[in-house]
Amino acid sequence: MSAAATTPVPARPKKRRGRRNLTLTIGLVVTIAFIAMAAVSFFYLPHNPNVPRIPDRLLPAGSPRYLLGTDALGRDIFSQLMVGARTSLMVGAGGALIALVIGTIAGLSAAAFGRIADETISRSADIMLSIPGMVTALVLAATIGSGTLTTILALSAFFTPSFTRVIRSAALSVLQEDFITAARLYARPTWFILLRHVLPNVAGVMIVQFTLYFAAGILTEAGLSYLGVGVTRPSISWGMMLNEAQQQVGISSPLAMWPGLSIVIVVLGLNLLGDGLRDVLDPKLARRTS
Amino acid sequence: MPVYIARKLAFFLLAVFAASVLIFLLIRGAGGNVAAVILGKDATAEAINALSRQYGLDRPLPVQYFDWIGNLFRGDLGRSFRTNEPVTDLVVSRLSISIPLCLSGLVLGLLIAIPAGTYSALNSDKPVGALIALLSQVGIAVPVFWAGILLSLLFGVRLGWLPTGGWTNWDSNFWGAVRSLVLPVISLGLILGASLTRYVRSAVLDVMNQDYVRTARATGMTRMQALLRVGLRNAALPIATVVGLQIAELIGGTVIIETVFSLPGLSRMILANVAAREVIVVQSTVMLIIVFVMLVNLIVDLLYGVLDPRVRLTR
Amino acid sequence: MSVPNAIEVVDLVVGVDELSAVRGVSFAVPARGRMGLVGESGSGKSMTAMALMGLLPPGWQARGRVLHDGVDLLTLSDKALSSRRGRTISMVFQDPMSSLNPVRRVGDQIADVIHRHMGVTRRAAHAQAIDLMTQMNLPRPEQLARAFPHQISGGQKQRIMIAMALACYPQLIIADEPTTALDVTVQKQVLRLLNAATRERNSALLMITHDLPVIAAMCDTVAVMYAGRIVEHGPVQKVFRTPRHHYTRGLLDSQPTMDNIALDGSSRLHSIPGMVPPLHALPSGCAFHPRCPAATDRCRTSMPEIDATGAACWHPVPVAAPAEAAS
Amino acid sequence: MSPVPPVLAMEQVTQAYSHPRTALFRAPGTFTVLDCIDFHVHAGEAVGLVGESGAGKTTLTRILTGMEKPQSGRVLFEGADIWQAGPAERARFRRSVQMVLQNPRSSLDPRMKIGTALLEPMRSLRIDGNHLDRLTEVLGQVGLDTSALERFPHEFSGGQLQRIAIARALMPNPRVLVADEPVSALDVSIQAQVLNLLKDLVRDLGLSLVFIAHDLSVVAYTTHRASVIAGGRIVETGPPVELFTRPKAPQTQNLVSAVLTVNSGLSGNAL
Repeated sequence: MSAAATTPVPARPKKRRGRRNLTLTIGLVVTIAFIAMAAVSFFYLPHNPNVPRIPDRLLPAGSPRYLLGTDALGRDIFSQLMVGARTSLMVGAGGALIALVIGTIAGLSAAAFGRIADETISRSADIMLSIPGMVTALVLAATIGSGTLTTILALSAFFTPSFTRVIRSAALSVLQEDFITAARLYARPTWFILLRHVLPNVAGVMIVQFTLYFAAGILTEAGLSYLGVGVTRPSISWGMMLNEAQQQVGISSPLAMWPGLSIVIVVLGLNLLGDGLRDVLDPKLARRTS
Repeated sequence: MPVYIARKLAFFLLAVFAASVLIFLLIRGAGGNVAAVILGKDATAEAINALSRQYGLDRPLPVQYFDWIGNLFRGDLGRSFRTNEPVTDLVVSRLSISIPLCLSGLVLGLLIAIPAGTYSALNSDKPVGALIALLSQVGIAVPVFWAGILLSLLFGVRLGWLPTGGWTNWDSNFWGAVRSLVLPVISLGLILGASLTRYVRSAVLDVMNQDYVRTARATGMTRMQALLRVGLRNAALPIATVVGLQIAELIGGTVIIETVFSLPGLSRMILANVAAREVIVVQSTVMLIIVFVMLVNLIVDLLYGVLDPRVRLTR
Repeated sequence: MSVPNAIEVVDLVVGVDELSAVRGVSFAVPARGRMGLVGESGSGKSMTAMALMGLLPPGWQARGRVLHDGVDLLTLSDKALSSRRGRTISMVFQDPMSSLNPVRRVGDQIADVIHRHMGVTRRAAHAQAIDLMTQMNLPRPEQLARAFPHQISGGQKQRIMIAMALACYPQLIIADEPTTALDVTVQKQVLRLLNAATRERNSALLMITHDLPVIAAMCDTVAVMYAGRIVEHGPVQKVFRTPRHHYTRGLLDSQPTMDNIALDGSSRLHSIPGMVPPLHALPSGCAFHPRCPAATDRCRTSMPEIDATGAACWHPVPVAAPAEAAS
Repeated sequence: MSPVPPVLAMEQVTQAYSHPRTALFRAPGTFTVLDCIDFHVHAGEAVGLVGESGAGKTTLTRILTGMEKPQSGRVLFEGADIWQAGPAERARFRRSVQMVLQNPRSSLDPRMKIGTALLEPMRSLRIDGNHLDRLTEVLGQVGLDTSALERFPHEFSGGQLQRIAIARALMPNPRVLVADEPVSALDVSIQAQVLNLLKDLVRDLGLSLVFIAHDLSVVAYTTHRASVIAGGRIVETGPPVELFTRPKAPQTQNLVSAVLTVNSGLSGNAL
């Protein structure tokens, strides 16, 4: 027919690229700084964050040897923040990752394996969603004791049902596409369709959701540790630092500033990253929630 | 509608049952011997056995489960191992703090989110809309306890307007009780409002792009009229769903805020009991909270049915 | 001028950021006149309609003049425009499934329009709505008025939409692909209704569609749009019988209807090669030149305007060779 | 009746689904989507299936292509029941019956290069041979060149994508092409291109074509014989010219009278 038939349609210039890029860039910079801080803490810390030095207690920020000062027991704040970043990273990313893996498997199964599987998985997710995450964490803390691992478990139990729902609905909309019908027509089995067609098409959603739940995980972990049912020393958490600051010196102390600010900056950074990625990876969703 | 109600009721009952089994098994299964957990690491075998027998912990699990559930239905939440006080008595006075706190927080959150979200959706291409969106992003990133700390720093310590913590009973000093709750409610409502704003904004954006809003404007409604008479009524449906889902998070926030402001509410009681390994008390109170959340969700679902004629008239 | 115009559009440009979907369009629909605006997806026909109604999506801008009832609609505030929308100018949309408020009874939705514009009581508005539904050939109007949109069929929904558009005897009614989403057997009934009801109310009709037979059946004049511009404009009889623009001719010849094909499967349809260009990559000169059989260097470099032939073309189709549609 | 069995046929196919429950104390009802359908296509023949939405076209297509098993009745490929067939015969059926779907944007995986997508049927159906030659050949048949292979679907227009979808269906060298509303999502000026292409393929490759549409004229242009389906039944079958000029069933008459043409419009008697 026509010779020009394979001329590709030129790509459309993206509107308002600037603002989206800004969101993405800020998010990326904050996230990288956060991960770097956590990574460096394994090799180098200005001081041992768990060893009290009573003579140096409650030094203000900007003191000669202590960048951000010391707490009521003379422990270096900045070193504690670095180790806290490590905890946030591990717990937030760990909880979100477990939820991502289980939620993806469950969500894809619910979408692809018929009504009974769907009803079972979706209703179980609904039930789990109405159990407050904090409550799960408390019960786990009461029974197996608090700690980093318990916190990760509680977070993943808390996030899995939401992940399942998001992945299920994303997968359902992919499964409605005609290329799935085509694949079924030439006899591709369901597992193949899920891996080769559905998974790549929901990957954007998965990455975005992972980032957002990573952020939510950091917040929840901080809350649990603030209550004293999260991580325990020698691990350090930003939430725990806030708790100690409040208990040891009262809320008016500037000690309550640093960990709180750290949480806000990192969580905001991750959320911005998630939103930026959503614009790039998942335009359908971006239009609805941006 | 009858089928819809029946289905939602059945699901509610199933959910409560499933959650109770889950909690029961989690506590019995994950923690090992309950009596050993309660008595701590140093307990002797005889002491553990004695306690087990006294509380019937040596009976088969199903028997213990149905015993527990049966008692729950009669309003008996069990007794504390240490003080032997009935849990029900402990709970009731605590609820008089937790429930007003939680519900006022929700109301305040909605009062912030609905106007803010709607306004930012309508002005999404203007700086004001972007500013609200940014503020809500920041609000989402602020941990609720930090918000509480900052607020009590400002209004409690610096300005001295409101108490930074503690509690007077409703009976002894009504306005004192109210004053104690103001800062906690504001912290809770602000943070909840921030995340709800995002949902309201996207729901309104979504609805305002629907063909039927265009029709409303094409037949003579101004943008504002279309929003108020057509848009919000339709946006209420997805917002109701989100509010239902946020209840679980709200409970988490309430637990933390009670700690920040040293309010002797239900969650403080649970925390104390977690620390003291009062397993049965934790089990019963936690179940109580779950039933509360599920009940709110049930109400939201039924409300959804009333709001949406597609549900009301066909199913 | 003997007949005032229901609407007159002068040099309309509609765009967002640097993209223009409509690039300088002028036409007029006389009072009680019936004009068709025909084009494919991306031709700018729907954006033209939205600009006339003042219902462009956020970020889109319209320039030019849209004269209606003695005012330029593009200069009016949302409030002033709202008092006209549904009263002097109204619109029927493509998808009746999603165009009605799902949580309000259809009778109330019609009554709302009457109540808003005609200054009558709710009760009277409701009675008029029922009356209107009867005129739209809707069965058992009292009962149907109490139904919600999801309870009635697509054809019924579109009749409700037409009732809402006609409720206040508008000077102009714009119909944007009003039958595309409907079943084939319902399409003709809805067109017939739209045709009769607009005539009875002395409303002018601007019919926007990709469907040439619909224009032929409903309209007196037609404007053919391609890539945001009108490429041919004139009386339907003239334009469809003796098209002067190669695009119009190509469209007519590629219709897979009995006009062009023998039913025994022996005939072969003419087809326009290539594809509709996307907005951001419009060809230079005449936007149709890459697909045009008569294109020359001149077509590639300079953009033709509509001339005495009624077509915007440097090398119009000779009149001596009538299009197959007229044979 | 010719002695050679039709290449693809359905005999007495009936399919019913159950309604969702609408009342608390009433059993959910069932509704019949297809009711005793007989339908066939011979080698090299183009047949049409016309009906309104909800008439049962989609279900018929799914059963005809073996994607759904009928509750009663048989689907025959070269005279043998595909649901009784052994693995080898089933594999041959799958290779020989290919489909073109309505929406070209949706029928190609946005994350898969055109080259990979075109090879998918060959890989899945385990067809050996020099696929590169086949790719070139098939792309030529639909009027595209091999530069398309390394591109992703979003780089093409709707008309081009429909050609690619047709190319994918041609890859396993099928005997029957089932086209479900292949032009209704395309622009008017592109529809004729795709219709002509399908017609050429039937003529040049000796393909059988099952063409499903809601528009009687489009079917008349492409096929030798057409069936009208309404309410899950085939109400009339015949050459398109017969259906147009002497429709017998009332549903056919409705479809014929619904057809608008430019000429009838210009002469003022269309509505």
